[in-house]
Amino acid sequence: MGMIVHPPELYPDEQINQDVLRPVFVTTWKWWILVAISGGGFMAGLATWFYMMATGMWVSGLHRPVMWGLFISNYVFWIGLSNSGTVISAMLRLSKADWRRPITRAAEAMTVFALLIAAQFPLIHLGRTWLFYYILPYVNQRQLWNNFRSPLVWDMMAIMAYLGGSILYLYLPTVPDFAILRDHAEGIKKKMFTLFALGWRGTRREWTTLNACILSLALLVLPVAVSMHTIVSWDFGMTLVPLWHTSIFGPYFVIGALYSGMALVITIILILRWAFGWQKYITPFHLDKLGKIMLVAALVWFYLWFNDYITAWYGKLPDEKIIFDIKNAGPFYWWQMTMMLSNTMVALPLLAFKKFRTSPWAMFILTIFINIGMWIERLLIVVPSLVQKGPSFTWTTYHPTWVEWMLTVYPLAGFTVLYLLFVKVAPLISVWEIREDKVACATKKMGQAELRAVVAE
Amino acid sequence: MADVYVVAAFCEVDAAADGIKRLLAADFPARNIDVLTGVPYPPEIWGLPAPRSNIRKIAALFFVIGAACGFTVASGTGWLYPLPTGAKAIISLPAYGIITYEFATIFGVFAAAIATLLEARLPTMKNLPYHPRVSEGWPTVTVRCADSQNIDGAESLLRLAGAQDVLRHAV
Amino acid sequence: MADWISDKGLQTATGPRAAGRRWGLVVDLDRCTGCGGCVIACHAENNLALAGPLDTDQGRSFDWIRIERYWDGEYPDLKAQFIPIMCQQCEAAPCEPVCPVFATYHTAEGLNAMVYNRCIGTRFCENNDPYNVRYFNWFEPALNWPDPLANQLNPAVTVRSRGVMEKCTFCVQRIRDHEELARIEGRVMKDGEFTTACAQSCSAKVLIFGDLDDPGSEVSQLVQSDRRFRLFESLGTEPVVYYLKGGQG
Amino acid sequence: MDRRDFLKLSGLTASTLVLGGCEDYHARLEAYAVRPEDMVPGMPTYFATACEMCPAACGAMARVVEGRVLKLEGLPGHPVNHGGLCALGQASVQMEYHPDRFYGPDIRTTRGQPSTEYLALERTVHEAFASTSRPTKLIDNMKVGVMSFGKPDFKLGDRKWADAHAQTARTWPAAISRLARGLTSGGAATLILVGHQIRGHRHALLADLATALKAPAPVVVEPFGDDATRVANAAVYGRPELPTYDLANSELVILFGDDLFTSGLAPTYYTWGYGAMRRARPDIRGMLVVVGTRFGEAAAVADAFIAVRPGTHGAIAQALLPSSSGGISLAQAATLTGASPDQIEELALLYRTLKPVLAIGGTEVAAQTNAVPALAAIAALNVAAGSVNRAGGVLAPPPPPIADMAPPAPASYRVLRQWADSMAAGAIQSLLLVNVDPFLAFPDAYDLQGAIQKVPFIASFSTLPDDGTAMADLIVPDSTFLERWGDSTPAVGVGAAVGNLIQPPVDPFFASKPVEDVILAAAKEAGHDLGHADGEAYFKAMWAKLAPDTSVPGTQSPWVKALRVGGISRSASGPDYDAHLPILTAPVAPAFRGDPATRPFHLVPVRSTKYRNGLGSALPWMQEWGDPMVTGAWGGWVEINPKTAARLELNPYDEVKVESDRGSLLLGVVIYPGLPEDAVAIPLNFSRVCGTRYDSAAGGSVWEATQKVDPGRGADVRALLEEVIEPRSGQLAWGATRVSVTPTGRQVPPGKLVLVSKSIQAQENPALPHVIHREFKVWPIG
Repeated sequence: MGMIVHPPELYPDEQINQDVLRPVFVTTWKWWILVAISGGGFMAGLATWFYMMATGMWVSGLHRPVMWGLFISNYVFWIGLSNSGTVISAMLRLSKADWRRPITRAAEAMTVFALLIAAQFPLIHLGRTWLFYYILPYVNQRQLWNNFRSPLVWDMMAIMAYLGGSILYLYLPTVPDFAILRDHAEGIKKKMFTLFALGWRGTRREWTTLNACILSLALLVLPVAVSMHTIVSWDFGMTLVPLWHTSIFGPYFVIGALYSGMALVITIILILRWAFGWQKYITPFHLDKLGKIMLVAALVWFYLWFNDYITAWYGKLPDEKIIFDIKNAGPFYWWQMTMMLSNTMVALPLLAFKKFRTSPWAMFILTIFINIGMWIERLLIVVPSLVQKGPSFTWTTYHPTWVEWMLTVYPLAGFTVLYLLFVKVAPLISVWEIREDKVACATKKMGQAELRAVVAE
Repeated sequence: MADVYVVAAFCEVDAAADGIKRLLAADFPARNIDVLTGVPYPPEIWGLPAPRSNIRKIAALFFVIGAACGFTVASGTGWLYPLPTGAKAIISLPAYGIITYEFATIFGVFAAAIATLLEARLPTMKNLPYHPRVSEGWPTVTVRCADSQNIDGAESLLRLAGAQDVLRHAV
Repeated sequence: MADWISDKGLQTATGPRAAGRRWGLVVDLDRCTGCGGCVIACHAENNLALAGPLDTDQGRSFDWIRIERYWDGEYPDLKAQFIPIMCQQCEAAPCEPVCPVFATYHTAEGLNAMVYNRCIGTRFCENNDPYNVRYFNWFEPALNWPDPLANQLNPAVTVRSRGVMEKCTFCVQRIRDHEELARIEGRVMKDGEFTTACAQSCSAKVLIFGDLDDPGSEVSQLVQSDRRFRLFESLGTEPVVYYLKGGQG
Repeated sequence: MDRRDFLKLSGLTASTLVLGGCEDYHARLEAYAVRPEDMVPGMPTYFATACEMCPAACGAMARVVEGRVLKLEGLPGHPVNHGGLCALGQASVQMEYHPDRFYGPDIRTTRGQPSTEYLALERTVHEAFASTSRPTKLIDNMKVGVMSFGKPDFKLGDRKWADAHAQTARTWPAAISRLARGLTSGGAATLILVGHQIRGHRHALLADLATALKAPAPVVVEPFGDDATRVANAAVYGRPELPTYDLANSELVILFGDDLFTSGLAPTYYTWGYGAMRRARPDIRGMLVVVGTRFGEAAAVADAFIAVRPGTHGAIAQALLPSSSGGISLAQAATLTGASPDQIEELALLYRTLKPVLAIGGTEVAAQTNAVPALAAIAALNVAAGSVNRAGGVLAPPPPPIADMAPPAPASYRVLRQWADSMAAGAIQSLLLVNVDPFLAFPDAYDLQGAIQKVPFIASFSTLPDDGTAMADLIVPDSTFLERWGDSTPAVGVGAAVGNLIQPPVDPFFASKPVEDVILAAAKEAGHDLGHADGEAYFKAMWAKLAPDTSVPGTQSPWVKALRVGGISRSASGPDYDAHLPILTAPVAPAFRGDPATRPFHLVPVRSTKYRNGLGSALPWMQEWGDPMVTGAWGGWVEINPKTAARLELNPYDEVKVESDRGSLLLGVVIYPGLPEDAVAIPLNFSRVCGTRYDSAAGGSVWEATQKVDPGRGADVRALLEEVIEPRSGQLAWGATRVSVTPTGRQVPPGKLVLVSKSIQAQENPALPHVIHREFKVWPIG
């Protein structure tokens, strides 16, 4: 055969409505339990954060010269996770890949929530969080602006641009679906969805502008995603810190973000698939496609990692060698090995097999391991360079306290709770896009096969 | 007497397109006819003049404006309050290029979104014609009629074309 | 315009030369016995907080100037070296541009200024500081001056609060005092008229503070020495702390 | 009205200036007419005085702002410190404002227990602090965002504080009466133990008191006596005094034992001399060679370090001497000391070629049972090289400007022990502990507490709580040297006749009283009028003995001049030494207590530059400062050679039990490259059972900022020391103990071992501009 036809069947609109909208209206006890658990973790993390704000950062394991520890590696990790949703959706929309339709919404939502979570970490790690607004470019009586020469300001601007773009990119395409929900809902939910739907009716003008807008946003947001991850890498790359000061970090962070983000997209859609019985919509076909993208990301990630590795290894610059050695032969050796194992040695060969890529359970387990590996990768970027930086008289080691570990659980719980709430607000599969697919697609008999044909502009 | 919309819901796209064809043939002006759909159909299928969108141009324009603003804010604040830091120029072009780009994108993104809302005339609080079946995928033709004669005419034309359900919506 | 967009141009427009002074410090390693008088003098002058045993061991104590000690060899063929390290007040300070809020910047006299009020505690400056001479207030330092120990505090120096960075200022309060004094007396500041707390405490005269732009000053004489070097010079940070090598050199 | 009266006016009676009924300390009106002339809000005033933290007698300037002394700085041009000031001197302001300073006198009914009156007093003062004038409020005013200049001083303006002060002061007459009764009951059986702060005319006054009581002369107690040095000096130079070591003009300095710059008797003077020796002469860079067992601060800056076995320093000295005066061969010296013959030969070559040469014996030599012959051999090096009475060599110290200011010589351990024995025998009726903690001078092996308990009446004059004071029936706290009069001369020669005049830059912060005021009043009450009204009058009278300088017309009286410049100094030198080369016997082998089989390690107790003679340990800055070599802070540790540590499988922060035949200590391990494999070193941290919160052995106080509980400093190394007495001088040989080291298998509890720098293994020297790091090693921690 060799050919997978997508989607294998075209469902009537009513059934799509029923399948996809059901999670918005029907709430099971499982949802409540999940909300309770993740909400509890979220509140505990929040309490930890406020505790640290109230008592001082001495409750963390940070000290001189390890000024950035788990907080920043969590930040980089979650920023990375936020990458793939909007990026994959924008890329596929721009390339008019029709198979994107069932996964874009879930992926875009992932971006927004991961970004909302990630953006908290720069605040968490501030010594005086309550004065965070000093970093914003605003007119004030002190006649002092922020320092546009600082990578942190670039970072803040990039996050704002990407967050703004991603929220709009998630919200505007959801408006037609809100209109559907409005038509199906009752009571308070109807009021809520009426508000969200903005009075959408589906006129020709509305559709034309929306499509144009989505296209423009996709065009604008895609490079911003690249710029944001690059700028995050510049938080490190602009410094004089050994093994941070490298030009490979830009693409390396972008591809690392794509890699971990893709893994999370797959994890999430698989969970949705099982939770809501969406086997009809999210099929092995999608896993295969996403798996291929992830395979490419994994290859490029390893390629760039190896670039970075061999440059330091061969160059043996004294400063860099110190950090290189503690990563590859010293106390961080096992972290490094775990990362390489899950991200390359296991992931690469497995992803090469279609049979593996199309197996939901296998992919689910692998993607989770990839993200553990990517979290370690962030840790290995941030911490080793700091523990033995500068005059060796000041070298130390770093042992995170319970505060840092709580605030490592916090983003996961926060992300989960946000996602769970979002399930009750919007359909996680874009209804109108699925339907558009149905309208646009037909089967065409060609020779002995019935092939899929697409009507396109 | 206020205008009345005739709202006709069809099962089939072809039937809806046929209804529009009949309306146009009966001299209903194209600007009074619209179609409400649950999915974006290619505009050509209705036989009505396709609406045009300027979103991309507006986004591009604001991208440029944003770029100008970004560079002005970055270099202007530096120039007004020159604080030397670590032998980086007060107007550090490479650094300000980044700010310029991010400002441009923020402007472009928000301009695109706002322009979309303006162009699509959303959000609206107006009492506009709608049929609840639109969200179930029924293409729905709306015709704006000024007098009762036209209303009846339009309704019969649309029913002839195969409209499943016809409503009258007074504005 | 070229002044504004070139790295060196700003120094002529608004930078170090404009003030007519460029403070510098010479550290003669050949005289240093590592006695630590400078360390405590700095504590006394600059209201450095106590961290206590547990936090000191955690690496959270404050030493704007610290005596680093380096070992070489094995007993009995052993060598050790003391080197006092304080903020190098780099002319191309890597810690300055990374601050997002201008909490640290370069003053017209070439000082690496730290504006505590402005600091939000990103700690980026210490990351990008190759000398590790910036100190973060991990806890509320004021609480570690139990009654009546706080009476010793120098009113000319701010007591830093929790969450801000601090570092050696070249005793900027003394610079300002004597600047004012010279202005009132209608004269120019003399070389050696005052010095930093660390240099003042040093009986061995290891530390010499003064104006590098004044050709007659002791520091500008001393930096002519063949023994001079600067810390991590290859990084291009252009420190104004000049070390004079020990040994027979 | 003189300045002191102005201070009084502004201080104690400031409450009269407070607006009636207005409790807020901000509301202090300060009339220009009555403001002390030298007080401008926000502007510092400098007073020339002298530092009394150690016997060095450095000249100092006290910076005073609005009645508060903020900083002690070196007096420019002073012959001892030449404008510098050491760490301990800088930290003296923390003694002034020490949170555990005695508020006022205390008559105790049970030894070790504060009286109810004192506790009430303490509460009053605490309340005064806790009310409007809480110092944290002072800090609030100075914090980020608030202008700090010109805020009124809380002490001056606060009525509650003034009330507390006055209330505290009211307890003095009773305390003085109690002391007078103690003097009467003691009579000739009164023993006066004094610390190094009792010097100059304060010492003379106590000597007068002893004479009046027909009691023995005051006994000077120093934790580390220099008796062996004095005996050796007497033998070689002809006089026991501690000479001037003229490092500044020397070409080769040979240090035997390496604590000269950091914990010697005049560290600032020697540090200045070292700096000048290295770089003050355009064409000459003096050389420094250190002969020692432990590689310490001086070795770190030396050109060469010759490692010798403990107690064999003298053999190196003898190897350099001519055989006619008992010199030995290089090979013999190498065998005896374990040093390499090449190194000794190189040293011998330097010794012969460079002039002038200066050989100095340090406390590492003096701490052994062969101290006197070893120190004599070292002193003989100077004689043989012709360095005696010569610039760059050993000079005789000039007599002090006022004859009776001569620095008192500390009593040897043997003498101290005799006095302690007579206490134990009940022969002492009254014991005056004048600014001294006798426990610091005794190893725990001697039951000093049992001896002191036998004394019926003990009065302590200490400013800060210590173990000796805990035994006292009466505490009459002395004012710090920033609050009282005094004078001093350096304990060692500094190439000039120096008499420091100590003047009070500020009023006593608490209701303490200077020793001389108390002694004069109590003696008078006990029927011995010593002839002076109070301390100030006493010192004025003493300094009146100084002849006015008539060479310049219109000069001020010596008193006024001394007040202005901090005393008097004349460049002079004493009568030349009549030195002769002694005929030395074969090197005397040191004796050690403890079986080498079961106690395989030599114990090297280190006089840490942090804690010095014991005053440093009470001051938080000195505690928190990581010492130069180990970077250890807050208490003690045990230093172990890396190879030994590897053999015992010890890592830094591991806990070990260090045990001698006398006792044992649990300590954290520090890997220290500067020790031989068969020795361990422990700093004398001078922790106290009844000390302040900072030097308390047990700890337990809470750090407010982090709510972390202070784990305490642990016991001092004195717990391990054997009571071995150097037979010729009677000095305690505190380097003659052998110990064993047993790992406990645990890590030391958090905060018991505090290292500022964690990378204590071989590190690259960043001073080399291009090579930044060559190798790295960070020991696992935490």
